[in-house]
Amino acid sequence: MTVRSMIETIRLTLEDEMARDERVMVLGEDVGTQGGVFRATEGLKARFGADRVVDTPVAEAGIIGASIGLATAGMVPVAELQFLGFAHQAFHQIGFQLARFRYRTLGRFPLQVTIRAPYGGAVHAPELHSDAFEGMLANAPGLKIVAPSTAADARGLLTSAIRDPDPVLYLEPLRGYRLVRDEVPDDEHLVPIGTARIARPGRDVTVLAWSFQVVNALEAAEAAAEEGIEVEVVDVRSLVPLDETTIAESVSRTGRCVVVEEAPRTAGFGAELTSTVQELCFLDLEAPIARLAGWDTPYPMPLLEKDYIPGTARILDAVRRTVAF
Amino acid sequence: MTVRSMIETIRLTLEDEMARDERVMVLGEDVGTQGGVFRATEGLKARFGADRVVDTPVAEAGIIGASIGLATAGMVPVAELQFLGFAHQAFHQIGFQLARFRYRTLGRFPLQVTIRAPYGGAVHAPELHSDAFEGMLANAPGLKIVAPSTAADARGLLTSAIRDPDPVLYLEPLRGYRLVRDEVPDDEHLVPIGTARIARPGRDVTVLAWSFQVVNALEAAEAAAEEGIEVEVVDVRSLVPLDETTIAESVSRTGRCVVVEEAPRTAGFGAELTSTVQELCFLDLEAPIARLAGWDTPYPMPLLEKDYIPGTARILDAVRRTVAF
Amino acid sequence: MEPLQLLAPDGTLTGDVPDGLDEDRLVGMMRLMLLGRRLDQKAIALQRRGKLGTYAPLSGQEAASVGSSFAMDPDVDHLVPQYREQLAMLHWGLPLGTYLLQRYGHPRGAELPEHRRLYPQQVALAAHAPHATGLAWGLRLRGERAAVICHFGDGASSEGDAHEAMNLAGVTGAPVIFVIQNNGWAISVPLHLQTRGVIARRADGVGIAGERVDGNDVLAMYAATRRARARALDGGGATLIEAVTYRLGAHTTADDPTKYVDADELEDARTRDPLTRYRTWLTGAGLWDEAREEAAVAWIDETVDEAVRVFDAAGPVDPGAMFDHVYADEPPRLARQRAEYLAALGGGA
Amino acid sequence: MEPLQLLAPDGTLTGDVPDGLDEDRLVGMMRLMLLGRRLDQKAIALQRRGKLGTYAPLSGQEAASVGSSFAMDPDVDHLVPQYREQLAMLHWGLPLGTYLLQRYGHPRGAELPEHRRLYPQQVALAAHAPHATGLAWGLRLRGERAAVICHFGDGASSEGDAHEAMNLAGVTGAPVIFVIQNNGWAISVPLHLQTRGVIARRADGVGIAGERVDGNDVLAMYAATRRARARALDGGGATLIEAVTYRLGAHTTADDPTKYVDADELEDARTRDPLTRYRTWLTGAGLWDEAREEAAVAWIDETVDEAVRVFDAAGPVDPGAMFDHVYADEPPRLARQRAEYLAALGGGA
Ligand SMILES: Cc1ncc(C[n+]2csc(CCOP(=O)(O)OP(=O)(O)O)c2C)c(N)n1
Ligand SMILES: Cc1ncc(C[n+]2csc(CCOP(=O)(O)OP(=O)(O)O)c2C)c(N)n1
Ligand SMILES: [Mg+2]
Ligand SMILES: [Mg+2]
Repeated sequence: MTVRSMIETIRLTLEDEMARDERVMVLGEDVGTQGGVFRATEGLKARFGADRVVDTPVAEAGIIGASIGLATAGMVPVAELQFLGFAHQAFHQIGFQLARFRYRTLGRFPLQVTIRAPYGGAVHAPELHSDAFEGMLANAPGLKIVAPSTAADARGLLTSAIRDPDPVLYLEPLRGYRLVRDEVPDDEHLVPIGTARIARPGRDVTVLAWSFQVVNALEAAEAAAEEGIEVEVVDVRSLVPLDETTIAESVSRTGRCVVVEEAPRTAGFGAELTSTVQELCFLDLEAPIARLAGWDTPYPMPLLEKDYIPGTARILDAVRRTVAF
Repeated sequence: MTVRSMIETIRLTLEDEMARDERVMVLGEDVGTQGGVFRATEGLKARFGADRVVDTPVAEAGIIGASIGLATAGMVPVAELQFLGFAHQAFHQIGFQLARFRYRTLGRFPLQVTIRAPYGGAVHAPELHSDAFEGMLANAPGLKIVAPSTAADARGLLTSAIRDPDPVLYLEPLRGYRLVRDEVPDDEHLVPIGTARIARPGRDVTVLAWSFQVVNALEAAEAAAEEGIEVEVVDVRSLVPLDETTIAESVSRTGRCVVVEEAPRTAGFGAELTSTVQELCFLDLEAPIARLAGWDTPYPMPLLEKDYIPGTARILDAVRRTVAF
Repeated sequence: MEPLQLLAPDGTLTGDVPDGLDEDRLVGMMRLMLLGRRLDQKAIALQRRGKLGTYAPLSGQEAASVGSSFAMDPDVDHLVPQYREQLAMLHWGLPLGTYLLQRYGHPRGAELPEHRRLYPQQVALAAHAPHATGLAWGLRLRGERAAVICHFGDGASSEGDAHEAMNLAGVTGAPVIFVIQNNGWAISVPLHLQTRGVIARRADGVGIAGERVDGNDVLAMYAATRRARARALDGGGATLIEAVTYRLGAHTTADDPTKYVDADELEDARTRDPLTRYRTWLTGAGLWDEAREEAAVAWIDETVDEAVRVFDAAGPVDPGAMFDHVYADEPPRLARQRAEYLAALGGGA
Repeated sequence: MEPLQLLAPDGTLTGDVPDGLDEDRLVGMMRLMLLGRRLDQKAIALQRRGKLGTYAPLSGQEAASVGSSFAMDPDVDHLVPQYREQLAMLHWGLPLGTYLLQRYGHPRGAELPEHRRLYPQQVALAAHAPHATGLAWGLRLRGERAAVICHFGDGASSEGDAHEAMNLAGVTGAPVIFVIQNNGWAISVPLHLQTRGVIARRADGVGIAGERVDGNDVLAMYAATRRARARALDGGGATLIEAVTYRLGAHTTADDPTKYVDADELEDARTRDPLTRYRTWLTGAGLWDEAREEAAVAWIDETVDEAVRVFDAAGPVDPGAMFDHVYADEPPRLARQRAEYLAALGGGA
């Protein structure tokens, strides 16, 4: 175990997987010589060569489309999208080609492809760089979506994603790249996709969050504890497939639930969680499930962003209201 | 009033709006000489000329992107996407350019743009032609989304959409094009965007549906009535903005709710409705809100499709279970 | 940019017969082209009887499909086809019965040959073009000596994906051949509304080789594709072949081209019929005669009838098939949905 | 394809001074180019002091921006810019203070001139290219005699949107000019990994006019753009101008180019500095001297200082601004969110 930042862990994990399996290759804008605009692929080109660490033209649909072809040729592509906000340019390739290839070929062409994309707000980035639209892609069957909030999970989920026989969208919290630091196993470490994690146990209310919002939720839980409210924070971490068991068990126990996400509220992934919880825990619910999200506006100019995405104060407030209901 | 099919009504409404306002133009693949693959624009080129009824190259992002530019030049484009399944190629232009232009220019560049797209299943169409992914776009603030289920509403909502100062995605039920026929006002008719419609009153359970699923819901309601269950069918018809008042009032009255949609269940727009209802009607709910949707698989081969999308039998079954809960 | 032509419309050979075509293969091309023409008729008839969903006829484009396919080696090379490449798909080993089942909407119609050198046909225009680039690039990375051929239409060539795929092929040196079937139409939209450019010239813009070929001349299509394949295998990278041809039939069985195709233009196009042209030359060269034509027709009818038998015998759809192959391992939520569905079936819902 | 050049790198005039450039405008171009160079320095300094977010310097590309902008008429024509076109945007009347506020992330930085001939700068690469086509097409439909100029980079030219926009411009005859700033880099990716093609040649593939121009030669850029504008206004349709230039600075203030730019290559590029070249010629032609340079510098400093004053005076952000302009009419749900937000602010959360 070594304490590492999330970005360092991602880099290390990519290196380990590339060393382990020579079919693994990395492609994307600026991933080669530059080592990625956030340094997630630093040093990989020097070690593995330009054939396995490839700077591509600026063409997101082409990158994902080519990854499909590469996978059917027997490579294991790990494509980087520089920001999730530019995944939209590749939306048809991700949601309707990549996700469906196994299904439409009756399993003849499975696609072992990982897409890495940093996302999320509060880093004072230009327009479109902070968008959190994971919920849109969650409606595309065949795609898995994971979003770690700790460095250890970053390692475990990235390893699992790369080795998964199916396409996985792996979301990295921009804000947590350097801020998040924790003990990371030095050796091979896998976190099964499809499992949530109880990040903090508590009996009064369950907060469901993923990616950087878990950090906020834990902070809010600290503050709530001082008021005598014991918050259970569940790090959803795998959006698709969803660990309904862990989630339902927690909410049934606490009887109350707050869902937190960064996307605009309407039709975000929080809606899926809310719906799932009300279906599975209806009789145990003692208060409406509170949905916290970005407002129903486009992502605002940077000086306003801290008020756009939910932060500790809003989570704490929702926790209080839910407990007091 | 004249009894008309939905497709005929759409054609007529386009013609009326083009006659009324010379800025209105129609563009898309095959909308000109051919009059649209479903005949929605038949005769328009002959009447209004090739400058206002334009056959475009096959390039969906280009069509929507150009519509943005056309709108800022003072035209009122009504773009046709041949099938919603090909809106994905234009996803970045719809969700992240079109929807945000007013916001990011502080109102300097509002975009009076309508996108028409047929969608929905059970018409034995090839792959990707039946996809119902309206929920994905509902998470893009700035875009309005409407989906009529009657010919009268098709007229009222299309007129409103074209005249709306903001971009509207107008979804047409493929299956209802010729099947749906009802009394349509001959003169100007507007249905305000953002209003739901009680398609059938009832006291026992509310079914929320839109587009062709309203037809199924009404059929199920007939059948339920024979069993003594009075179903209230609410035609949501405006997904964004949502008429929370009508919906909440209905569910609070009946205490029970079934949501029906055609998209895959996970993270579909049904999740948004379910969440909204549980937030607004929590104390009145006597049963969990039942969510009916496509299964969490890609849209299947045509011979299986009738079992993929919810039909009358599944709706009736959900109604029974919800009432019996 | 004058299209490459080896056979004049009247069937005169204006160049050399390309290397690689012995009598067998010259005759084989004729037979496959004929099969295409007759398949259209039979399939349209089946469709009218409600046995197929929509069918996309290929009449007029037989030479472009067959010439480009014969220049590849289906035992080594890969095919990434758009929806109008039934002949190329058959050449790559797709059973005709499977093809028909696909058009019928039967899940078993999605079965592809085990060799995995045949991609599923693509419905989203040009969305398969980057797949072809990636596949070819991957073959090169894996050290396999093989090329990829990818067909799409003039309409599809307007899609952003086409540009991204060809440009990426340029920088990666991927051994891929894009055959753009410029058949003059994208459903009802004629070429001059699709583009004002010369499609073959796009090659210069992205740094790959480009050729403009008479797509109704099976020998020219063969020669150009063969050259492109040699280039691809020798590390010379990708090629764009614009096959200038003409769609003689409807876009699909759901389409009525009399609404938008000028009758004179169509008549004129018929004078460049790829079948007539090739048959004339082949006959003159002593490689084709009535006996061979009859034998071919018999073989074709047999092939189609056999396919229809397979088709009819496919049996009912396995309902659970809807849930198969979404993921390698079925997640619990999906398993529950499958169970719910099967239970309801059992319950007669 | 040799780029058009009117000024050799040493400042020798090798052709004629283009029409339309009197002394005032020749000097005006120099002043705006100089402003660009100094703005980079000042903005980078501001950024280091935490006053700006990331800033994208334009050094090296002054001639391409200024020459193409001066050839248009900002009182009539429209500008649809990518993010590195601050000079063009200023030429179209954007106050520099507003530009700085934009880079700072202040909502008021999104304020555009009332004349509506200036689009917001685009961050999504090439996503604005189809807007430019549509705008130009619309102007033609509305009977306005005006053209549109749209800048983007070599990287952006790989995006599907760029192809779709240019092809659509071809078939609609839209009066639009695409200026592709080929500055050799897309962040860290050099041109030979971006494309193996000649970007200007893409024009042939989509049927618009194409020119390859020395982008460090302000006179050549002016001449080519002026010609393109005349063509556009006369119904001759769209033009693609590839400006062959070089990015002398970092991609943005967040970038460290020493990691990937070869020092010798950069040194070599500096010998083609557009400012030096133009200043040399202008001086030789008797249109520039130390006094003018000093006056220009004084004007620039004043302009920038004034902008920084505006910037500093912008005041705090109006919190409700987050909810403004989503729709013409605020839907109830959004109104409730606004109220909730404002209430929480009041409550000190
Ligand atoms: C991305 C996408 N957009 C639209 C369509 C609808 N569509 C089906 S075929 C067609 C025309 C295609 O023309 P072309 O590429 O020339 O091929 P052809 O049919 O002539 O063989 C269109 C627009 C589609 N299938 N995919
Ligand atoms: C659609 C999209 N993809 C990726 C990015 C991230 N990105 C920002 S600038 C850039 C490089 C652009 O290069 P180029 O177009 O040559 O313009 P330059 O920066 O050289 O002016 C990239 C990849 C983006 N902004 N938009
Ligand atoms: Mg065609
Ligand atoms: Mg560049």
